[in-house]
Amino acid sequence: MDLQFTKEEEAFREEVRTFLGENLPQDIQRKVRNNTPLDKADYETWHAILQTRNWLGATWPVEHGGPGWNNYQRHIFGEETALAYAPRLVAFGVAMLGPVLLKFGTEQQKAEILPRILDGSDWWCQGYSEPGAGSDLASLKTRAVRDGDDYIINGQKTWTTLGQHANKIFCLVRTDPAAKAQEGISFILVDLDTPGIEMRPIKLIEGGHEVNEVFFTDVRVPVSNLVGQENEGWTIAKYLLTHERTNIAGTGFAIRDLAALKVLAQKTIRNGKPLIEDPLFAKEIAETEIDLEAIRVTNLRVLSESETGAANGYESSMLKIKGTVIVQRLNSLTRQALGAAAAPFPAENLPANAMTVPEDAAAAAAAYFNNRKLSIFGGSNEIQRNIIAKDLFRG
Amino acid sequence: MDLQFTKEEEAFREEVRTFLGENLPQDIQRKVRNNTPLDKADYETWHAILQTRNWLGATWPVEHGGPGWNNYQRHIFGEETALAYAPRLVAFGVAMLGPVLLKFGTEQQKAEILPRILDGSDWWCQGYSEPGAGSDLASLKTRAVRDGDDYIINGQKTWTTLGQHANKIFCLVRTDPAAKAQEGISFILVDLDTPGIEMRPIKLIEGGHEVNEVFFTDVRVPVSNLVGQENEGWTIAKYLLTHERTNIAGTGFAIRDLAALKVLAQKTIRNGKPLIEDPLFAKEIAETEIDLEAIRVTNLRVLSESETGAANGYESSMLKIKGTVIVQRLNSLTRQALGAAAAPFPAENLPANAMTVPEDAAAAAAAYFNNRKLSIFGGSNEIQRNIIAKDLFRG
Amino acid sequence: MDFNLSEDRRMLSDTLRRYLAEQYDIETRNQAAYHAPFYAPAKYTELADLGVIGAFVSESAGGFGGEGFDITTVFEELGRALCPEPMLATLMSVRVLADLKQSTLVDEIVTGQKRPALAVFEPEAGENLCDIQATFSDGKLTGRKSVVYGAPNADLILVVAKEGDQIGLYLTEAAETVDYAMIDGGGAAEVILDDTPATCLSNDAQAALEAALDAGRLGLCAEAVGAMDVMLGMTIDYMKQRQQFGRSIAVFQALQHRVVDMAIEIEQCRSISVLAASHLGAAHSAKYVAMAKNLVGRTVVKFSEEVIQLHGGIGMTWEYPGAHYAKRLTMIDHQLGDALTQLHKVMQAA
Amino acid sequence: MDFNLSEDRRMLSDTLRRYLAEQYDIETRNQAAYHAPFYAPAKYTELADLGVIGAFVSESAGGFGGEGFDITTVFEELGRALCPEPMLATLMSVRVLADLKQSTLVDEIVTGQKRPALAVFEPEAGENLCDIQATFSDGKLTGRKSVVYGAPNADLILVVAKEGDQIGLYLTEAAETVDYAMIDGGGAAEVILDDTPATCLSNDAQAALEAALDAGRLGLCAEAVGAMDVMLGMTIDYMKQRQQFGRSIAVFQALQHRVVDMAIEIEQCRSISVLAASHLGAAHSAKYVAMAKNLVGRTVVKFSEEVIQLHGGIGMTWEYPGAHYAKRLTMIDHQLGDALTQLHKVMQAA
Repeated sequence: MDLQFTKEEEAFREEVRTFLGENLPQDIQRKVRNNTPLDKADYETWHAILQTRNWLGATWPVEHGGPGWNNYQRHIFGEETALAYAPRLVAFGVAMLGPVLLKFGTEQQKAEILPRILDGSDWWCQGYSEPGAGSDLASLKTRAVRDGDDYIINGQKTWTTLGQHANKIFCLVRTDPAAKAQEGISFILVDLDTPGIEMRPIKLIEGGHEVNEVFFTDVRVPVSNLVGQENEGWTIAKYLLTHERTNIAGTGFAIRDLAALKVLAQKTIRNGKPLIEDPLFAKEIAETEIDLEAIRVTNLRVLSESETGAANGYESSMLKIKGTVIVQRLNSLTRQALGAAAAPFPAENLPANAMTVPEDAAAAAAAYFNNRKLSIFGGSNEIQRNIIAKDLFRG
Repeated sequence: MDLQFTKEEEAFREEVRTFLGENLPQDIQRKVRNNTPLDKADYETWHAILQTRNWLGATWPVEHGGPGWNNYQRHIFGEETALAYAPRLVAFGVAMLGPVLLKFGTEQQKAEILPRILDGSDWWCQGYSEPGAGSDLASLKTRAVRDGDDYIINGQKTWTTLGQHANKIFCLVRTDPAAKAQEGISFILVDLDTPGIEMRPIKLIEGGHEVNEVFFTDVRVPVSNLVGQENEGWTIAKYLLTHERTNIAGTGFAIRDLAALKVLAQKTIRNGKPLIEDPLFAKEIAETEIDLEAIRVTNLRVLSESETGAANGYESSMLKIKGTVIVQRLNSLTRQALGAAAAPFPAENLPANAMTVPEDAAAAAAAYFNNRKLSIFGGSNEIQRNIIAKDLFRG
Repeated sequence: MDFNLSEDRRMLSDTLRRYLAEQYDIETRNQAAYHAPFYAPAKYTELADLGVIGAFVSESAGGFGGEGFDITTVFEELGRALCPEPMLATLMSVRVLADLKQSTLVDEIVTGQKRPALAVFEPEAGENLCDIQATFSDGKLTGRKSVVYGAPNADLILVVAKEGDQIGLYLTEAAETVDYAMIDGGGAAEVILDDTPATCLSNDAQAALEAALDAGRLGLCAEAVGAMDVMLGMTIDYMKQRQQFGRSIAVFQALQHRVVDMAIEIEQCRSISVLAASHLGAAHSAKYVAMAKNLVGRTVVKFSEEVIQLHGGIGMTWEYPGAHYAKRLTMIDHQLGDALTQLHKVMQAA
Repeated sequence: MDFNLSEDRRMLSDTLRRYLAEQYDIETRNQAAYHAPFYAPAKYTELADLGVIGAFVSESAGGFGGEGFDITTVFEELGRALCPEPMLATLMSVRVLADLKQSTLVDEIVTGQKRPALAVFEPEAGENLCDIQATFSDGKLTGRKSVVYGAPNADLILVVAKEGDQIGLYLTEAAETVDYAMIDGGGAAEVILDDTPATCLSNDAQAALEAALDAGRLGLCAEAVGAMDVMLGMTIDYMKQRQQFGRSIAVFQALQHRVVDMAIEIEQCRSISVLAASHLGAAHSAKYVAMAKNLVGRTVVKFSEEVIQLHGGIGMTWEYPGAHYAKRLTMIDHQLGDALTQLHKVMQAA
């Protein structure tokens, strides 16, 4: 038993921390801290900065321009970037399509597409969910019909995150309508400039625009855009869903948000004294901190097992459920800490002299509502429970 | 809107209270307060005392020896007896078989059996559940086969409460094995002295003996012991399950136990001060008190609706779920309040100078474990949720 | 014992339900709720004409209601319709003015001629009126009032301020305000007082204010019950219609049981609100109101989270009406003292 | 980073698991646990022979372990087997004696020749040693010690008492005890001291005692993890086998999801226990132990309630092994400070 990171890992952490201190632009950091939506340019700037160190393709092997990190390093990098209020990486190109192409892509696809992900030429988005197929991907209906050297795609995708900034989309489409649910699905790459594609914004509960609907009407895509074999899409989708498990628990965000909550509860005066001195509120903080300490270790246990290949299939579901519960509870406590002052909307509209709360807490209620998505997107917590139940009750 | 009881109802409450003050034997009251199991004689004594005022058959009409109370009076009586630490009535004869016979029994059955319930000649117990049929009564397997003027019964019943004191049992038995689940069941009365019956105690989690298994081997029972028609048992069982809804929420017990908990938390020194001054414990008490205030009103709302015939079917399920949650939470807090001192077992074995807690709290942990039954017996809370869900999601 | 509304209240309730259902489809509601002045002035006046404001005060004070059940009757309907009109501000204002015998102002408010807002809280003064720092002297107010409900476009702002140690109520029509929408819709403002001229209505208004705030809390409880009732129905309808894995998600028992628990809690909230309404203004009024607002506060947050979760992605969208119900319900816990604050009051009263 | 047991500990763990599985079927366990002396003296000695007690202290103090992970390794196995032997008393006693350099006593305990109990708490003195009222003067102890684990049949009773303001540790073999079974099995006693002759082991034992109590808390956490692990498996097996409405109840999703939440919480308890074990005796040891005991305390109560509920009537019976696991788990929260008490420590340390 040894819960310490190695000296090398600690040195790596120091290196990441120093890099972030020196290179994370303050205006971007401030937006992240204040829950202000980032512009497209902010993401591009940040990706380019990371790429100066080959840190953008965190899961990629060195020969394709990645840093060649192990699980622990990726974990440390994720934790440190969260703690520093760096932007979340836009995962679709780097963390999703990249690994898929590395495993299933042709040499030509790798050569053409991978460099454009790293240098920012392409912004990929994801076409998985459909209005009738959210957590239940196997029921998707978007059709791709072979026509000579092309497919013709018709259908609708939804929940396409940051699609408004993208020029490319990777999709799951049904290529064999006769096949059983999971079969007959293919994984295909589409240029968003292709005629017949329309992207419409979906406004979220708190007013933000981060997801979209994408409509496909007779969209013609060359067969060479297929990744892997026709009707092999489900295999790829499953690979993708289970591939990237680092930071699934979001402990970096939780550690950061807990610290910010403590500061806020210290500054907030409630009933004549700092809120943090109210034992009932302090109880909530302390319990959450304990839960967080536990999941940090759970996370490390899973990391260590997956490094040695001993990880169970359902461990990432466990991290997802408990991790989102903790982050959401912190969001909720932060919202709660503001009392009546949580109301103004949008928070950034208020002039400085009329702000009701510290700048970095102004959007706390919006952030709380927005983060209800954490337990819904990426396989809802109910679906995760089903996955674990299947394992527990098997045999 | 008027949440007040009428003057007549308040006068009735006063009458009950005075009666209890003058007539409830102190040794019995003390046992109830201390969670000491009652003897058979205690129950018989208490029933006889109530019968002096015709209060034993609380739901019975006057002409059969009942008091002719309305819902509110039964509610008040239930609450006051709980508050006074009077014993719970042994329901099987008075509250279960009695109403069944009044509705389904022959004149002869009424004339023979009802008076013997009220005068204590007979102690009835219930033969419903079977090892494979708990909440799922329709799957019961005990068989009654017609043989001339008799039935011959074979099978096993379980969870027979206080069967060790009984001389009679009413049973659900399968009379038509070919019929579908709920059909082909009959309701039959059996003398426990009949050859072929064996009663075995079931020791409960906390060590008490209040339930039993009953084994039937070729037990011969006259056909005249049938209540209602052959194969009509399910109708009777349903009538019985939905008939007696007063006090299903157990608010009287909750009010009583909350008051006792407050006294205990005042007396208990934890970390150098009375436990009740610990805001974290006080929070639990206050929240439970609020929940209790709410269910008291919910209870009155249901009473008022059932008095006017407007009650929904699922309201008693709601009262059952929330009522047991509240009582069980109070049990849990009482157990918790004792800290390390909750351990001794059985609590009454300790000499007075070595008691670790006040006499009335000594068996708190045992009572807590025993009362886990509340959410299991009488249709588990999961079954109650299914009933409500059926109503909510109908159509 | 009788849990039915009186004939008058049932009529008001029916009228109001019909009116609100006609007037506030979700687009109309959102248009009013999120754009200045964050309500629909013409509809506010119509509500006054329907007698909504008159129901808040007793006959002797110029209305025709004034009891706890009058308040809950109105607010339950407002909650059902997710109505953005600033009736909370009006309720509290007209109650405090009636208590202070300001009959002219009461009449103007009841008839809808003037719309008031009550400026109580400050950035560092929440529940406890004694913590208020705004001051009145020489006919002028100085200080800062925060999140004043209904202040945008209000005709009158009633400001709570201290003169010496006494908590008084002052009327101003000249305050500088910074208006904004609230995250759940409806308007509020920061009110900046800097030697702002004002009239003293009472220099000893603490008791009247506490009572008015409690009336507001009771209104919020009833509003929450109404909104939850509607939201439960919407959730069940959605679950029946939503297909997943080839079946309506309404058949999944794990989800059903969660809906059942929500339904039970709505009834508990309704019961505790009825209890608080029956005690309003009588002995232990403050304690019962605190109990109600605590239970409602505990419930609305969990309820809204469950509602969003059970809807999946749809519940996260602005387009879906339920999202706005969920926001409103959550933010009710933020108004006039949250569950934790109320629990402290209950604990102190014990 | 490495979450595997060392070779030595794995051997101890395997040996212990085999031994306990052979020795403690549920009838044997219950016979020992609920009848005086509430354990099985011969087995206690065999456990000592297997090295269980030696694992509690370091080599320099006469054992061959003494680290946090040695404690958790042993107690997880004790928990799995629902072992009634009074090892908690032994653990705390031998740790405090080792700290106080009582090497003769340590040797006698490690080898199983003498069995100790540690008398700390009093009817009005729980977690805080400063509240202790028992006194030592002129070679004699006076006071009352409550719920002294393992006291029935113990060879040595170590009594915590004050001489002046100082908290010391005193050895007596002459105390009057009232022995009893605990509701979850195993023995304890009330110890009545009335000018009882005793030997002073140290008149400044507070730090050593706090450390020993923390070792005990860590042991309880690991015991809970082991017991929950077994209980989860029993529950799943039961659900698969139990038929209702014509189906195995394991197919009911509402029940499945509850089991999943239980499984997740077991892993959380395991993690926090590992964390506390890794810090035992180092900086912030007390805080991590309090965190662990808090999370375990919160979890065991809910876990036990769920286990009983999911079993239906069967879980309520004495005959069913799971009932005894559920009682043991619940009562772990009562030992050495419950979740609430631990939370106060965490809040104070923050």
